[in-house]
Amino acid sequence: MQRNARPYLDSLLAIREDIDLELQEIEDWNCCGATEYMSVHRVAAHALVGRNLALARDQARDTDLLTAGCSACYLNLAKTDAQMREDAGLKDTVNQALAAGGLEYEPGAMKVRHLLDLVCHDIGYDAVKARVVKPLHGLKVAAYYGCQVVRPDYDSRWDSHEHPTAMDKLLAALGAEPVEWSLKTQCCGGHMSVIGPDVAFGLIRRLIHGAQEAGADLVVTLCPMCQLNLDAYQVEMNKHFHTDYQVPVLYFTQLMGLAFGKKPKDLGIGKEFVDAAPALAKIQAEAPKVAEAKRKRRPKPGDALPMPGME
Amino acid sequence: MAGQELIEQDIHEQQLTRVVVAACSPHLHEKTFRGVCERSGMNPYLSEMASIREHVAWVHTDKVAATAKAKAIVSGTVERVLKNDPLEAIRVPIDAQTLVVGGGIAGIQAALEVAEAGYDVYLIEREASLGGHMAQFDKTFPTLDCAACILTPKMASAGAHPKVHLFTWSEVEKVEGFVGNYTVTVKKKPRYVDEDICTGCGICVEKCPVLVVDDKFEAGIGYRKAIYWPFAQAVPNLPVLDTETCTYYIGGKGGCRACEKFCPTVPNSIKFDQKEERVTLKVGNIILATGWDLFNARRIPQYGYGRLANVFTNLELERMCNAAGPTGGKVVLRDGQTAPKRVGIVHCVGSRDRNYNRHCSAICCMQSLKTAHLVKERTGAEVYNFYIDIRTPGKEYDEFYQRVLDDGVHFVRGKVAEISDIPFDPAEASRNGAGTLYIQVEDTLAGMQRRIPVDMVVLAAGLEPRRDSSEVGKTFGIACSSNGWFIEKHAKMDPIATMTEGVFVAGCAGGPKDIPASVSQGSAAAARVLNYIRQGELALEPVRASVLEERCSGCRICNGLCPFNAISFIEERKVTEINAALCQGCGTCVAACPAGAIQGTGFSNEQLFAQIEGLLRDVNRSHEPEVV
Amino acid sequence: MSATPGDNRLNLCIQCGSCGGSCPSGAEMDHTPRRLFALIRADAREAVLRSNAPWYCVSCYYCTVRCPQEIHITDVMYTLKSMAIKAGLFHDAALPGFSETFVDYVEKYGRSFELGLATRFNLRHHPLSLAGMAPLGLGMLKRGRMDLTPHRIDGMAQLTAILDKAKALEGGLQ
Amino acid sequence: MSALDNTNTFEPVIIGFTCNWCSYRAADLAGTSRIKYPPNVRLIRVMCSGRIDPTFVLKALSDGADGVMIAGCHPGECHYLEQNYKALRRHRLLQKTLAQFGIEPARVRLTWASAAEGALFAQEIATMVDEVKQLGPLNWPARPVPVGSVPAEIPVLSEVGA
Repeated sequence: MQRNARPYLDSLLAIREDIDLELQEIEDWNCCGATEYMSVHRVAAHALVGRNLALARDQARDTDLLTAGCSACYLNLAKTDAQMREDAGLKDTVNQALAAGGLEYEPGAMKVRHLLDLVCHDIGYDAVKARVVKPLHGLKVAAYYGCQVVRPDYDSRWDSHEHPTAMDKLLAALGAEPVEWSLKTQCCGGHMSVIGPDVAFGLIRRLIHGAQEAGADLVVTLCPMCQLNLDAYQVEMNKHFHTDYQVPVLYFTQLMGLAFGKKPKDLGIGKEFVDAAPALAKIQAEAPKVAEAKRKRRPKPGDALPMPGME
Repeated sequence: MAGQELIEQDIHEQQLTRVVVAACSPHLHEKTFRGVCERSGMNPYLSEMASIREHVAWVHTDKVAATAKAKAIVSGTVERVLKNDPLEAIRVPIDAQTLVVGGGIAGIQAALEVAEAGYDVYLIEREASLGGHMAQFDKTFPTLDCAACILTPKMASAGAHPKVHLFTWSEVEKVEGFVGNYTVTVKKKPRYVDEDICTGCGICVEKCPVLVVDDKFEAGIGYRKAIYWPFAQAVPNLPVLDTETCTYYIGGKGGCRACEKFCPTVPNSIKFDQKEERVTLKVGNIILATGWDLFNARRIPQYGYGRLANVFTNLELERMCNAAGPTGGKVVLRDGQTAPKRVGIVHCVGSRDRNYNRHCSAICCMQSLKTAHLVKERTGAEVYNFYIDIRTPGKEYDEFYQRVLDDGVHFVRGKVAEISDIPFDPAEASRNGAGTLYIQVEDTLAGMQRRIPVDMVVLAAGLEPRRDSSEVGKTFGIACSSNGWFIEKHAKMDPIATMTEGVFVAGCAGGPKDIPASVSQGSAAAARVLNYIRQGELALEPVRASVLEERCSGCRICNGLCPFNAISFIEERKVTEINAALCQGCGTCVAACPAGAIQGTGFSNEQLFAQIEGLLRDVNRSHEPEVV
Repeated sequence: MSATPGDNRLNLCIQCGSCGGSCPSGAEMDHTPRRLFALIRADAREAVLRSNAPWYCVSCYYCTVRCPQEIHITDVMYTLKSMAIKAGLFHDAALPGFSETFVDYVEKYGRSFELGLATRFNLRHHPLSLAGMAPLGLGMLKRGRMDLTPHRIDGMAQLTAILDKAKALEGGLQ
Repeated sequence: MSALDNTNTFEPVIIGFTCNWCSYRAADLAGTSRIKYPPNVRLIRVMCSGRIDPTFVLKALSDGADGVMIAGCHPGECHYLEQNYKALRRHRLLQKTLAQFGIEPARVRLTWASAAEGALFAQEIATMVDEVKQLGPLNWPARPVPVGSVPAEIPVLSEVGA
């Protein structure tokens, strides 16, 4: 987070006191291997992650929560923990490898949680709402979850693998208006942006176009990789397709910071490739007139057939 | 000479006093061999079966160990049978009245068969009318007869038959007793319409100002009033008032009352103060035909049901195709006007998928083929069926598939991955126009990923057990399998009966079935019940507990143990007594009695101790510790 | 294959294609996952290990959560990749190249290093496209979002020991 | 002969008490489904797991069984409504009592299997056989006490029923 996701880190540090979140960085963490390491050496990939888990367990002060802001880091930590729990043989092998570095990890010792999960489910929407001083009224946002936070979801932390609602609820708590769109958990292209840009550009265009069609002023992400692909590669994608999409992509922590009244600069806003300033200018002081409250399904019969409800 | 005759011959020639048959599980042939003994003049309960097929031959591969186990089982059974006492079966009279639960096609068929034979039937239906799911259908496969045309006469016969006593808008609350002698408590929900006075003229429905979406009969694509008929051909032909939407009830019993005002009967048929009623029925047998629930397609968010307007369920399409339905039989998009030009039908929605239901819903392939045919016939649209396997094993079913192929319906072999309203790229968008839904699928036969643009999607949602099947099962004392369908006595040889004597299952309550199979099961269940009724009485296993008064110390440990209230304490003599009619023979009290005063016929301590000894006769006890 | 969690589920595959249909890169694959499973069953080892499919996998896990037979498809893809590298059979040298370059950085520094990763990967495999991507890299630098030099973790010796041991153990498992 | 010497070849004998409605039928189903499991368990059918008197278990163990399996319908699915809960309570107490005899609790296993769970039942048997193999042959601390002369413990056991 120190580098390419600098704005994510800055905004998180800026809001942590507001949401009563005490963070402690694992000293001397190593890379989780993303999806690449697993492709080359399976056991070593788990050992790589195992080192982080073991370091976390050894360094943790009064907590067993281990949080990650990145989808891949989160998934790898959760995966190694879950697979070591399920597979005694793997647990054994990984621990033998860790022993070579004087470490050991008992699976389950750390509860691996994504940052969004902690904010939504532990801190809670009400606590977040209570800290809001500048609600994001008038801002239409597309919550984008990507793949690896909600899938495969080893410990059933989310309401859906396909159409989750946690971040939408969080953004609504901040006063913004989450738009309904179908691409919430579609792939951002992952590493294809490097190894097969044509594939990635197609996926990025679809996401950006879909968000724009749904009426979103900006896309909100929970992962540095997704942010990078949608933001930095949006510019490349525009060149590739000769298009001119200008959909800014921010982290949910940055929007939390704005709603909590922090200065945009302290939240790393301005470091994005697609300028977020025009979108953020839409934030109004007043809450927009809410469309009439939802009533029990009793539409007037016209020609149209009634729509089935979501519940 | 057949095996049974051999045994009979041996009993006579060798003057046998006990018989052990080492063969299959007693659940299969215990009755058979007891019959052999009885025919030979032996008490049938002096025979036992040793199960060396299901429990040995079919499950073990090590022949030496399996043979040793088989010998041990035989030895245990021989030791046990020596301790068997001659018993008399318990004879119970069979009440000639029958309870049928569920007024769908299976239940109607069962009730009519029993009634036609001249016996009284109580037909209980939870909804306000008979008919079940079949009443919602448009055409029936493979012949395409109109469902209403073949169902309505049956409903009318059941409604009019002097021997069929109809309880609609009612549920069974409690069942007590045992085969031949059940006492059933039925809850009649208030209809707020007096059944005896109402003539079914319909003025109340006409005058009611409240229009709401009809989620039940019209599957959510049509409307009804707050006071309404379940549907046009409802039996009984009486409206029912929905207090959740009626202005009078919502407003805290004030206002409106239009139905009452315009009701022409004297006295007035509208009864706002009608209360729930309870009726007690005495019956000898029970047929459960409680049907199924539709899989909730919202559980698969990637198919978009509830989110994307033009994604429909198969049940919505049934109502849409029906001439009496909300669109008058026109197949249209959610806007109610536009006929679709491209329609995708997705098979196996919620079926054959470990994330939802593992079972095949059995009817959706044929139903989807029927839908494809009807949509093609009515709109001329291009129709795509997305399937994993096409299953058409019924009579004339595959011929129907051939017909649909001939219609020019497209078949894509692949489980649909997702349905999206968002085009992949601008080219796709401009090719297909706004409002297109994209069905993304791997065409497994072509070996490529495809995105097929359509205007309308029909999801073939599967059949699920009723959401309350496990509670209903408990009420009637029968079990559900792990996936929720009622368990039959034997999957092949006795698919109608259950483990509980006198309780039978027909139709989809036991698993997904098409209409012919449901009707057959309704008839079969009736035949079983009529058989019992004609016998007049039934022989039950004489497995019962009884107290040896001279041994009973009056400690009362057993008193709280019986869930059937068969155990009572006689204050005068300070002993416990067991009512044989109420006792079900579980033996829990036998095991609990510290004085050994409770006897369990058929499973006595002596029998079980002997069996344990016999089972362990071959055990080498050399591992006993040496005494140092 | 036996080291993959859930690999023994492969014989449950009913060839429905929900994996191939769900895959964001399904259209680019020579064989969809479904077809790979059929090829595995047919013992077509070389065709499987030469396939580009595992390399196009973006680890989105759609196939895994949608599979009606609960086959851990994404994990199987990882296994196929490592098998292909070991067998020296892969469709396009560029694809495993990225993984190997990435792994290389992790093993040297303990962390990944975007500038080096992208540069080295592209120099090796797409020298011409590097120039096109340069503005993106410059943009990252300008915004303080990319390091010019890789950062090496302190416990590098420890990490190396762990990874060496793990690889030795993994080798032993084969 | 010590237990350690014959763990590899040791084949335990286990008596399985099954109820007529669920677990015995699960065993039937395992048979009709041809599901394979180890031949070490010999079944006795009773109408309900509630019929299983703790003395049956003691009898089996003292007559040479290395373990006893008690199988009933799943909690809440008892054919006799709730009698399997009584089996559950007795089993708890029985394990405690046996522990006082020096007998490992794993030798008396309680399990649930519905009539539809042939595969689960077979799996349970395989697991138990493995566990008892690990434990080795049952070595009574003294010579087996003939059943009928253990009354000291029996009143305690019967309290569970109350």
